[in-house]
Amino acid sequence: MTFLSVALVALSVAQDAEPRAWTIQVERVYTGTGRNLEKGLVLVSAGKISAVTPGAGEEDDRPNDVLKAYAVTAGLVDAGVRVTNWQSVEQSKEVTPHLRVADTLDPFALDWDRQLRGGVTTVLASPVDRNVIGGLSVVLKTGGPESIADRTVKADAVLRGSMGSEPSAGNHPAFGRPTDFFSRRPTTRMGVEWEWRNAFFDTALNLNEEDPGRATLVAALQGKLPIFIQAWTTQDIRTAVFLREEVESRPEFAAAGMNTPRFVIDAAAEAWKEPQLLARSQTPVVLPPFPTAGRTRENSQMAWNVAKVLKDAGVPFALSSHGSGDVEQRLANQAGYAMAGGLGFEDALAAVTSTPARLLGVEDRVGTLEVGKDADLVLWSGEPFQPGTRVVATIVDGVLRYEGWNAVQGAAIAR
Amino acid sequence: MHTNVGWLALVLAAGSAGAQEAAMPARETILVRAEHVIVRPGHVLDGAQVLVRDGRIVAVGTDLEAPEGARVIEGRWVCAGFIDPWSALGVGGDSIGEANATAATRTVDGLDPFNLDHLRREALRAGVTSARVQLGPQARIGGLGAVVRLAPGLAHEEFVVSDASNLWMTAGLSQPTGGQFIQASEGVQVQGPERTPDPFDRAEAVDRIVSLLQAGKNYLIAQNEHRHELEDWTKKIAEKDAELDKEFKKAKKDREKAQKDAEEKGKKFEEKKFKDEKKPQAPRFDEDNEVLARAIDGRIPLLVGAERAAEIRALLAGTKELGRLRLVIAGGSEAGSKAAELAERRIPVLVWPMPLGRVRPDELDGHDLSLAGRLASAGVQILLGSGGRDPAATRDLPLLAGLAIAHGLSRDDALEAVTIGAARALDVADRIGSIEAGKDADLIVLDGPPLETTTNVRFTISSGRVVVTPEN
Amino acid sequence: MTTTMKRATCAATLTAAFLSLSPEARAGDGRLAIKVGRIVTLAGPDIENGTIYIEGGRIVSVGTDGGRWDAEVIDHPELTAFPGWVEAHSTRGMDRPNENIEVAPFLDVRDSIDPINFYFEDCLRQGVLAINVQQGNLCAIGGQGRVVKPFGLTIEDMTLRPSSGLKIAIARPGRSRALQAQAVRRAFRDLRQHLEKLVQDKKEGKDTARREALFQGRDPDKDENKKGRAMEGNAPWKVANLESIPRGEVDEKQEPLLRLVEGKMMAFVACDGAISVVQALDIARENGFLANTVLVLDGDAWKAADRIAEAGVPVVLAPQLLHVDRDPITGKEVETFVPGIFREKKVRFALQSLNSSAQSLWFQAATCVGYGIPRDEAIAAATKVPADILRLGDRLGSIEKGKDGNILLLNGDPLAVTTSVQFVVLDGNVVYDRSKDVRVRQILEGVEQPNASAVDSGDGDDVDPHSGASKGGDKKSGASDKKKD
Amino acid sequence: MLPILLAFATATLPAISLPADGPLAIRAKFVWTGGGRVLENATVVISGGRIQAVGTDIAIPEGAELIEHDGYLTAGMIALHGATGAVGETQDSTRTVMPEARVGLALDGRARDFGLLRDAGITSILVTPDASGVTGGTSALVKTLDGIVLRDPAHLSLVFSTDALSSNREPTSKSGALALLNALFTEPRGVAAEARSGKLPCLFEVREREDVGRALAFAAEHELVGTLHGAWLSGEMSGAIAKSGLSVIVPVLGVGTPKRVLDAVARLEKDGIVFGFGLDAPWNHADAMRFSAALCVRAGLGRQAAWQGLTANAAKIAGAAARTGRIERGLDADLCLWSGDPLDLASRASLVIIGGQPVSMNGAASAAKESQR
Repeated sequence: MTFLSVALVALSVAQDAEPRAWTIQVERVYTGTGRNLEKGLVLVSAGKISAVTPGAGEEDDRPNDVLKAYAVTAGLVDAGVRVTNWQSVEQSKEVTPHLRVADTLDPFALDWDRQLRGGVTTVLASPVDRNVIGGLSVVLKTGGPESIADRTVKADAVLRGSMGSEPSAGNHPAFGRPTDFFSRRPTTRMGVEWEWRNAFFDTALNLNEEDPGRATLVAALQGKLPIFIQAWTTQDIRTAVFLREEVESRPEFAAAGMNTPRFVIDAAAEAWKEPQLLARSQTPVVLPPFPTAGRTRENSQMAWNVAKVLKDAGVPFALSSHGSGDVEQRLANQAGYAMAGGLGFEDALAAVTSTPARLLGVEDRVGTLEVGKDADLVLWSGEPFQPGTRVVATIVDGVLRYEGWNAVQGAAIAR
Repeated sequence: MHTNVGWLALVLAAGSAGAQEAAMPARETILVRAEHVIVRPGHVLDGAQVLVRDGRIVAVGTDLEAPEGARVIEGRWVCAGFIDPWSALGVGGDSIGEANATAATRTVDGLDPFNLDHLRREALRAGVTSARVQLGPQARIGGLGAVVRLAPGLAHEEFVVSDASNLWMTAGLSQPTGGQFIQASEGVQVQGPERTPDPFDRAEAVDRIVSLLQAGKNYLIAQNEHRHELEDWTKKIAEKDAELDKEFKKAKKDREKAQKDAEEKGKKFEEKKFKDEKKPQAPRFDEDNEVLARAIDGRIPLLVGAERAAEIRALLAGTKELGRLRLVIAGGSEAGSKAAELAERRIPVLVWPMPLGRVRPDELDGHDLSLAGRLASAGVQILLGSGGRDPAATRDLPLLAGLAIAHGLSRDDALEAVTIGAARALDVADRIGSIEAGKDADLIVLDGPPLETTTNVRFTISSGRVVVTPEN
Repeated sequence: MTTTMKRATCAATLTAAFLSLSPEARAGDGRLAIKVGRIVTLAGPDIENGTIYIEGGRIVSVGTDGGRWDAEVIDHPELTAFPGWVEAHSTRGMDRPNENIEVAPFLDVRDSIDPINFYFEDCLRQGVLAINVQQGNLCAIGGQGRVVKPFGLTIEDMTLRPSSGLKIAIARPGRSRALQAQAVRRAFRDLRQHLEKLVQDKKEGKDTARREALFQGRDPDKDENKKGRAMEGNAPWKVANLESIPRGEVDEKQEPLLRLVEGKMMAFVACDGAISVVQALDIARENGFLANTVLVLDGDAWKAADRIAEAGVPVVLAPQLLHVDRDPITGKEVETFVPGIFREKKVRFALQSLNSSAQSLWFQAATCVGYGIPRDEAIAAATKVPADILRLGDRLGSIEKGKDGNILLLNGDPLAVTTSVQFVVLDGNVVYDRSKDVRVRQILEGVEQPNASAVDSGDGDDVDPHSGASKGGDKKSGASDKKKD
Repeated sequence: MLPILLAFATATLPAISLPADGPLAIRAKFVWTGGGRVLENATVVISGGRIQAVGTDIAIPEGAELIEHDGYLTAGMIALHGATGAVGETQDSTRTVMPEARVGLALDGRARDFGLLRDAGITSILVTPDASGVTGGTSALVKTLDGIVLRDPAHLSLVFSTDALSSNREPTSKSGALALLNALFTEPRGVAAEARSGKLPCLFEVREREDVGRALAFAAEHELVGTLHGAWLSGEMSGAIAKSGLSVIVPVLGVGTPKRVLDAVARLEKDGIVFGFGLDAPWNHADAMRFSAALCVRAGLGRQAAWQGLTANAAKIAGAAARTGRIERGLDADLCLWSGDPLDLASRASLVIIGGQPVSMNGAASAAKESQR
């Protein structure tokens, strides 16, 4: 049907690879720096934001291509995207710190387009949580050349691992002759936790010289490399925090100069139960998608006011959709749900842009709408994060990577 | 929110969504001039023309002039559009996977004109204009097949050439798998038999087919009998009525007499009620037997997928007495041994000339590209099809035919197999399959002889619409 | 179809608490004045600082006039009054949505609806005040649905309209549409043969039908049963001399189907794709019930929008408003915004809410606005249109004199994510007060309840109509781990 | 000298009984040299198993037997991927890294399957290790007659597709597989060292475009040369491939292959990438390779490009361009006489010559039919 072909036209628009000079003309500019504009212009050139000025652009005489929308924000940043293909995690060992998830990514996968449609321009891609220490995650743009290397914002950005039952799920003791390695992997929460401690101590006491992952663990323990630990439930959150405090306090680590690890709790659904613990230990968290009926994975319970609770307790937090392609689960909607839970708009905006950017150490390039930063921009049809508002265009590094197509008015975005 | 809406209305360029149907080329009056017009295989007119109007071929000759305003198409070779008698293009993937159909299940209920247009266009560009599609090609019973046109966006009547072209069954064993060579295209889930059938399964499958046919036969007989009984009954009733009117007095006397006799004999008098004679009961309606009966009666052909010699032998034996049954064997990898009987009983074989490799040891021997040639030279009528599983395969029917030719089938036999031969076997020869006045205008214009891989289709005309031109 | 006691009980405890929080609920005489900052009537312009009077469960006036002494007054200048949302089709709220009898027009969801099901509680919480509960799609011809209110202890309390329509499915998992269409057609042919046999037997003076009727517990001599009636409706096929048959002698298994063919009952025909739509419309025409047909769409059914428009039947859209296709050539995903198609083809469409507690009809309407459907049309698709489709247009869908006294009191724009239902007035009674809603606190603030697990994981009613399989409460978050393309 | 008119030759091989090294002349209507040249009514002189002369005005040497062919004469085709003669012997499933393994040693040169290849006009085949491990060892190029070895080892096989992965042994992940491959080249020994030095080309087994990307990056990092096999859409990355200098083996394109894939092959030609065709015999029919080429030609690939992919360029990719693949003085006499246009599937190899020896004339009968038509 030509219906599709029309939609295709819209897609093909998103194919031009050259960064263009844009003038973006909106009713609202939400910079994420607290300084917002009514009726403003955002100018883009050479893939960077070149100016943010008030004005309606009528008198504007630049040769730029003009895009009009209701609002513009910085491109969204999702610090919790799961790479859901099983070939992304090396299960022949349960601790594989040195393996790079970047090597497993498919630049042609459809997930990138889905993220672009949702306004997400930067993600932290992490392996499936089948390993205790899964490896090195990568921060990359969702739109760009069809090569992971060319899209990477920060290689080896964080060390990714998991607490809880997921790394031990499916493993089994061997009765008689073991048939595969699943029989020598941890089968309990405590086994998982022990693997962590074991890896840390071996590194501190230098018992793993041969281990290709040692260098990575050293960097992590010295705090040069943030450690993202998945921990859905209170007990796992506590375990993670206590593990860190143990590393900070034990002399072995001090002696080796490896007592300053930086932890980030990922998928902390039950963070609302012990905000003080997180506040006290200054542990930032990444929240999982909001469940629609209370409980979510690991049978944890996530209250809709969790974001507000953390905000009030002064715990830095980011929201995440875990990379869902579903319309109602997209990151923008997660921000909306957080607002439904009592969070203010500016805080919601920060939780999907500047905060995750900071947690990933890429705040110098993305996360806010400021002159000199990457031209990663999202154009909205209305007030961002409202279900009645959609992403009408996504720009990555100055390239229009997604142009929404409107069933009713044709092009969703005016030029 | 209100402001947003106002803004939307204000700012959004009101370019229409343009959700119109793909523009289907209109029917035209067309005069096709060609160096060679293949009316039907073996009958070629040189320097001839074909006149098309209102979707029909109105004239074929060597001295036709273009009427006023007619579109003129020049070409070297012209022949009827190819028919793929064993295709999956046009029927929904769910139907292709169907495993529980009955004789009365209609493929036409599973047609999908909404998807795979890109494959239709490719097939048209290769010269294939129509195809027989079949629900449940892997199932024991696939029900009624249908012949459809491949041009996208046709209205139902034009899309469907025949909504009951045949009855389909398989004799237990699925087609040979082709290794990497067959790629089932997206959205098509083909479910063959859950396990590789053993010889007993095959025998059982053939028995099932034969007994089904028997049931259909009995049903047919019962129906005919019932028709006669009914006639007799109505006649009898009519007579009695007449008699009663005519001889009312006599009847009255008789009655009184009978009454008296009864009283004398001290018996209870019983009135004779001839009208109570039961009206003969019609045999219970059974939709499946209805269809089987039609097949037994030769009103629709019965296509049976059978590969192994044992199945074919059993099938031929089991259907001997069914004189009017029009059997077609599909697959027939090992039909060679029965070629003589097939030829003698005029049972066509629908061959799948697929270059299959050695996937299972027995397959290479079973499936051989020379099959078509061998059967043809033994006098068996040959049809060629693309296998009925992968919608994309229909495009390559001409190439498969080419392989059959390379391995011994004559070009004319091959061409017949994919045009008029297929049309005859599927009871659509009155509409498609050859270039004759009165038939639907499904024809192709080529830059070389048909079925040569290096020949290109320049124009494809489907029911009077030019659906392929060198430009598009 | 029996209720599973375990869940019923733990449900009961909670619902009991739920009822007790609204004493007004039993103020039956219900003379009520609702004074609010804004009234969204959906029947003309919004009214600022207006008052709605409800008497005897009906709206008697809507306007800006001052107080009335004789009515109990709810005064919330900070709130907005909004008519209840209407769910045109739902397979939830039942003990089990499917019965594994292929042709069962004689079934009635009445026997399966569970008044204390959490689904209805959620509906109230989300402001959905009328739900057309239909059985699931695991059938050829399923049972009769029923339009209910999300409040009431018995099904009779809840019922707005009994036997609202038959479920017909032209799609069944693990079965091709062709085979399914065959099954549906067979059902109608059986009906016809049954009727013809009745007539024939009557001619031959058999009384089997009569005996069967008695056996089924119908008295064929009761007056309404005694009189025969010639076949009505406009089916292309007719059974002659049907008037010779006392209606009471028509088999109860066939009777609802006869009513459908005679145009006295609606059909909700489930189509999981464009192919099914073609079959659905054909079958409806063949049996003369096109005029009382509603298509419940899913999958790529929108591709048959032209045929639907031509047939002029209304549709209920799948909860997923964006249909994602793979472009056959590039392999890229192509999103199609389904409501946009039907709007353009001028087909009346109603929205269906997602199977979740959080994203209800308001969310669907909002999404439509996001994709460019004018706000009033988007809202109508979840209020007026479904009300009309369910033949309840005179009672629901707007705040107008004479309509049912169903009012939502919202703390903001009806389509804003930050807005929530503060009070629900149903038939003039306040039946919901968010400030006392236990489960809201639990979901919003994580206040654990003793039977929390039952509340959260026990969404046994949360059923996908297509598979009949139960999606647990964690389905949505599970979706985020969907396998990569 | 008595001319043997092929058209009337009987279908049995002894009909033309030549001493393997006795001079033989073939005069054909069309001669495709494989160098892109097409000669009309040209003659090819063979002796000692090699081609002595090619041309339109060649004096037929004394005592040479002459074959007149009213059709096409081409070099024999070369199948670039398969396991003929070594079925089930091309991978040790318990070991995923076995670079030193040599398929050439597992080969049965007299396997019946070679006959099927000869009959189809295929005179050499590249027998390759299975892709079910990280590396299955080295490939070998052999003739389809008596297992005559043209090149062994021909390539070192390196697997970048998910075929190398398994759920219950290392590696289970792409990253794990890559780690193993990197380990192979950190301090390369044996064949790895040869590959590193550029002496031994590599056979990069890929499937998806992402695999191609990973393989190209790997080749660049370790400065490896060779060829990519298995990716349907490799043509869509022809830009990057052209930069890398690698060649491409197009996997078998079956009935119904998507247009997109065929277009991708055409792009290989446009961007000047050397490519050949794989066959994966015996799992695929010997005619499948010519079928693939024919599909591409119908979709717009140049006729000569397609044919060179089946012969000359295939020889290049297999590292035997100096021995076979073209009709040129000094090369092995691996030839094929066709009943008609070799790219028309309806025509057939009517006489196949390997090393100067006629090895198959199964097509003679149908050739006769053709010429009478």
